[in-house]
Amino acid sequence: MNIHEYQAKEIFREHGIPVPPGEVATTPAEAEEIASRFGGGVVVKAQVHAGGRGKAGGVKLASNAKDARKAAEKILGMEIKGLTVRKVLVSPAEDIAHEAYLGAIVDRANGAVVLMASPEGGIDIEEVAAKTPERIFKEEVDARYGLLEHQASRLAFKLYPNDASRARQAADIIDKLYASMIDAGASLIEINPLITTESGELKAIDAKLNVDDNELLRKEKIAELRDVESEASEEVKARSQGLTYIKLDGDVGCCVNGAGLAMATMDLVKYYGGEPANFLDIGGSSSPEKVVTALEIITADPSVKSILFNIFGGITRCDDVANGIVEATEQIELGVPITIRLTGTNEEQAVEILEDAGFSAMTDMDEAVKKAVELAKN
Amino acid sequence: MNIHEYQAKEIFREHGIPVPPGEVATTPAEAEEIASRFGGGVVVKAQVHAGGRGKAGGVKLASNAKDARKAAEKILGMEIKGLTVRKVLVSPAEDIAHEAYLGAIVDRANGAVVLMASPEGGIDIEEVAAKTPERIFKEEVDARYGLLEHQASRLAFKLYPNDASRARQAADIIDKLYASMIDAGASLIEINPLITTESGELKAIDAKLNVDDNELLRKEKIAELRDVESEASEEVKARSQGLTYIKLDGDVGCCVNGAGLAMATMDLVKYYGGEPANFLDIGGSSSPEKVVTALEIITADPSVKSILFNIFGGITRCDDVANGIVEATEQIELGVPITIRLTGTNEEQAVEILEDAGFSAMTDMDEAVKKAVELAKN
Amino acid sequence: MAIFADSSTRVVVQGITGRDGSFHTRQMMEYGTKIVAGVTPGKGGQKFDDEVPIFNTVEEAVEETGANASVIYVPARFAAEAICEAADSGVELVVCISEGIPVLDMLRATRYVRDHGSRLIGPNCPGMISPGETKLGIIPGQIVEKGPIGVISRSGTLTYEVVWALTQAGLGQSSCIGIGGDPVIGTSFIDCLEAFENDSSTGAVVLIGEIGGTDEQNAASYVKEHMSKPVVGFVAGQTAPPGRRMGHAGAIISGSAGTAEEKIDTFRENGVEVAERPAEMPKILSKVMNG
Amino acid sequence: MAIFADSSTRVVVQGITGRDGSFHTRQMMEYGTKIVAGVTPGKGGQKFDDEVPIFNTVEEAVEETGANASVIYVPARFAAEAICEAADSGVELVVCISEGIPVLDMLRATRYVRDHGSRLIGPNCPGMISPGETKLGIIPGQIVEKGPIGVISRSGTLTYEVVWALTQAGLGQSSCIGIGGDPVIGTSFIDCLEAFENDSSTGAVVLIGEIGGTDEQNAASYVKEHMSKPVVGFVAGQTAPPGRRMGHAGAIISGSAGTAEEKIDTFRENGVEVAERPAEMPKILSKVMNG
Repeated sequence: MNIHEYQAKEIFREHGIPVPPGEVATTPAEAEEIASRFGGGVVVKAQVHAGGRGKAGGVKLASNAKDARKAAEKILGMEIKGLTVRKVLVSPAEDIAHEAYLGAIVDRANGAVVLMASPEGGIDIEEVAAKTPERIFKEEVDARYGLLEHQASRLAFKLYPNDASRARQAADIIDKLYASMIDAGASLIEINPLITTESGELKAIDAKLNVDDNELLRKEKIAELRDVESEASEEVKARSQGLTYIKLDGDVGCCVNGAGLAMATMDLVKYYGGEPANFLDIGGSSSPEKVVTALEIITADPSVKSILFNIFGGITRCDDVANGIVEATEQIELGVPITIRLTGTNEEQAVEILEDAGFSAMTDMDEAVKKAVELAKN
Repeated sequence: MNIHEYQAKEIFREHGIPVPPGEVATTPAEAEEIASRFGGGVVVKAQVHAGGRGKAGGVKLASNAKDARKAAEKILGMEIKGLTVRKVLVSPAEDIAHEAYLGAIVDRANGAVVLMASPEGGIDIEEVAAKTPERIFKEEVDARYGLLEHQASRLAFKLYPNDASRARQAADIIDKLYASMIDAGASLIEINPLITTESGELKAIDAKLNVDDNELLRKEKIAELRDVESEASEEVKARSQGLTYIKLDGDVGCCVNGAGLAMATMDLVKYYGGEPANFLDIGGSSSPEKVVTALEIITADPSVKSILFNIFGGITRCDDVANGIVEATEQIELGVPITIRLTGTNEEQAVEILEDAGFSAMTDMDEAVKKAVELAKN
Repeated sequence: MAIFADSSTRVVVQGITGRDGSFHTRQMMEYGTKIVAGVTPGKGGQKFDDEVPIFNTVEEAVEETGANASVIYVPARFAAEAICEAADSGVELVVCISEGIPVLDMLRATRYVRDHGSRLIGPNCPGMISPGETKLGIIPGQIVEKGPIGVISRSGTLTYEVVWALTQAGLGQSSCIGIGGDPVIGTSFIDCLEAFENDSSTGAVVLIGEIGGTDEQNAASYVKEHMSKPVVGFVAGQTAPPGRRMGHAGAIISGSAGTAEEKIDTFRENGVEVAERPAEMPKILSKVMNG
Repeated sequence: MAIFADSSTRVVVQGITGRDGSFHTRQMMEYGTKIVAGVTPGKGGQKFDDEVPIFNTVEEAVEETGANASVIYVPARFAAEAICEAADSGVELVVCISEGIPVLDMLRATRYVRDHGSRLIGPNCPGMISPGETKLGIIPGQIVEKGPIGVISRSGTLTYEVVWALTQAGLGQSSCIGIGGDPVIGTSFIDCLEAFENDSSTGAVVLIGEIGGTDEQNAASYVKEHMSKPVVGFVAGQTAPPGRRMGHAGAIISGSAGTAEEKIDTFRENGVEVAERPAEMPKILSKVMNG
């Protein structure tokens, strides 16, 4: 789950990481009011779950409250990577002497949290990683011990080798960043940039925090941070039924059980000359209701020209899926042709159910995909 | 550092371990008042830093408030192992269906905290350990992971294999006992007995908690629990100067640098037919002031008939010790003969200082001890 | 022959009385798996289906029945602890089916398992099956067939798809291992490759990967350096939208974006042939095994 | 020859600019120890006594100077962390002089050191000296003499007393190791016995124990089973009041009260001769070495 910058900053604040003040506005008037309270220059930043916000024009400096209003007018309602900006964060502009990068991530290769720091902050850190990897310093955290003080200190002294005061501030921030990560159940946490002000203070100017979805059950306060409005509505609907849905650009609507098979199905659509309209995993134990929801979501997408079901019954029972399809078509007008491939657990019953309802079912994946692609072209 | 039962119970309460109510009285009237508020039978227990409290008569049942007053009258002021009882804990008497034992200790052999549980509680657990060791169950805690839930559960099911309800309560208590140990910086923590009431509830009826002295600097709230009144006053005084003093039964007052050498010196006193009056370690970096305090404590003990200094100068400078002796004898009337053995760092200067002040100094440990023992016999 | 588990493996089921646990225990027993014990704290002393003794703790189950492998079906919030309990009780092979375990929990649990010298498969995986011998997990028994192909996969149903294609083509399997799709898992592709290389009953290996991470790339290098047996790969996710899972931050560490394209290229560079479709797998396998 | 450290050992001092650290660094340098670096966070780039480079971290010190041993003089509240830092930086031998470290911290630190393959001596110990070669810690250089006796002790000044008695009697030492008096320490009697057994320059070993715990008893069994070289023991605390340290709870676990009497008996039962007084040690040593 993604949370907004202003939410991540609130978590930072609770953990004692120095963060400049800031307030959220949903209207230009609010932005002006906040800016006039802060006085002086402010920065207005789109709160949206998409990268490349700056390049897209979602971050603007304003030298006074009037300008802040204008900036907010431009940013609010803007679309960034398909998501509409509904909130902006207004913060006082900071004097910046230096920008560094601090981050932590679960590194699957080592099975460990890895802390990263670079004196080249503020810019695209991936570029630093690609071009000058020696400017990115790392500390791997042994989960048995947690982050040890000497590791935080070591990383901090690599950032600021000749400045003990900043190194000590950084060590403290690193320690608190790691604590924030653990407490929030994050799989990724970043401060970019971590600035040094002209007077030598370190501050977190931007904040990013991705929460491991598996943590949400036990992290109630974090789960409440979900901003449903800022997410695609079909994805929200899918999640509410335990489905995973991601919208894509094609026209073959896919409904598959299992993420791996879903991806392989999409690949096969492409292989046979089609374009998948979505990724949709109905998961393991699929009830008829899930299938109904899945079909509702797929048919609501106007670009879908053909629907493809691909089910390999293991835990998933093919008859459940067949019942779901029949049920759904009683409630919804599909409007586009449907191709159904089912094999595995209770395959025979499923075929019977479908044929009784006037559908035909296939057992070969390639054949089914080919047909669905063809149907989308007509 | 030892803390009292009522203090340990307060720590238990803070961690959610079920503990019966209880209040501390310092006078029989207070005990009566507390008992009458509780109503019904109470138990009155001496709060004193000594084992074998029960056998010594320091724990009494009282069926009403009047009896509680009488019990407190008998217990308050009582001497148990040389320590005067100044406080009693008054608690409602509990109905007891079963008594178990729970404890945790730092096990030096394995370098780990070991949790112990036995269904044979309430009695002398050492006896259980000696006679029926198979009735004591253990879980070793890997410090890298802390106590894992399955360990607490496993230990709990060993205590109550046929009673899931009690096992679950016990697992929860074990978990909280370990947390109490870590939070308090304890080297030993015990619940003996952990009772089961007639209605099947578990409760901690007695509580014991020894704090690692090295934790006191960072555990300020725990350090405040020290009950100076209940400790031997010379030991308190010694500690305030960074010395370690333990009163013994003999007549040769010993002042040594280093615990091992101090013990070896005491052993040698015994070997040559004497009896040490105390253990006194003046520690590593001994200033003259420490030596003055040491001599004040030793001379305040009326059973001391001869004083023995044994100093092997390493970090300790012999001249510092010599200066301390000279300084002390200017302020205090020793009243008994003093034998001084010094060797190592700055030995020559020390001998000079002592001789200038009219003392003689030896370099051989055996000779010095022999002489000190002899002087005590005269 | 097989890897990790065979007909002699004695299995304890953690969470045997739960909905999934009881269903799949029966499935495993039907397949022939030696289910010697179940564990549900508080139900010690009872029997599952009047047959399998239930214990309060894994330790007790191991002591009483000599179980040397465990399959875990407990809910996500208890699963990491169940893994640790199994390892702590001396169980050599721990197969965790449960999905939804927080990754931070798995960082500790995988360390714990390693510190105790056990092997963990999963979590969030279909488990493993050694056709004709034993099944630990949920892979449907009817789609497999005893034979010379070792199968390793990060996926669930995609594995079934590939295995079913193999079986239909007459290519049976020595063992099929679903290593799980979570970011942090107990047994890697390389662990399985090594085991298959040393397993005399295995003639070739199928490796089913996905986008994300660098496990496939590492496996490819391993194949080139250490494997004498042919390996055929498949990678799902060529059309998957980038940046939806771990984002790019993973790339800062690994220097890899983990795309399907990158993985397929690395496979080919290291002598691992790649099937473009699951259905293509049997043909390529036959080719590499005969050539 | 010597054990654990010799004239080639390259030493970094953690806490070199502190009161104790600077004093003893000079003492070590005077004795001939190769002090190649010091560490004080925030003082990196400076020099100690215009001679020894100071670094912010141990890692940097190791990288820049090739230090392979560390001596720690930092205050107790930083000491466990300093131990971990040294181990994490690849230092093979870590000698921690600092006293007053909470035992719960040491439970983690000793594990950490083991997980990183380093050796920790101490904490709360005088360190070690290999006469004529090197000194890591605070054992006075003037009381030792090169020779064939290995010395191991839980104590500080008592060690000096015994070593001085040996030196005066013409019995020089190969290495003297103060393992420390805390309940949880890095290197045990047995570790040292094993090293002395394998050290060609050592002819006999002196083992100085104390009341409390079962380390001496374990050492005695080890001597009987594994040592060809004679070992002479001493145990301080025959007259110490019982129950003042760990109380009796330790006995529930170990089944031992850890009294001096018990230890002396166990020594004798296992063929370890025991000196009743420190001054007796040279005579007994001469006897066992010649007989």
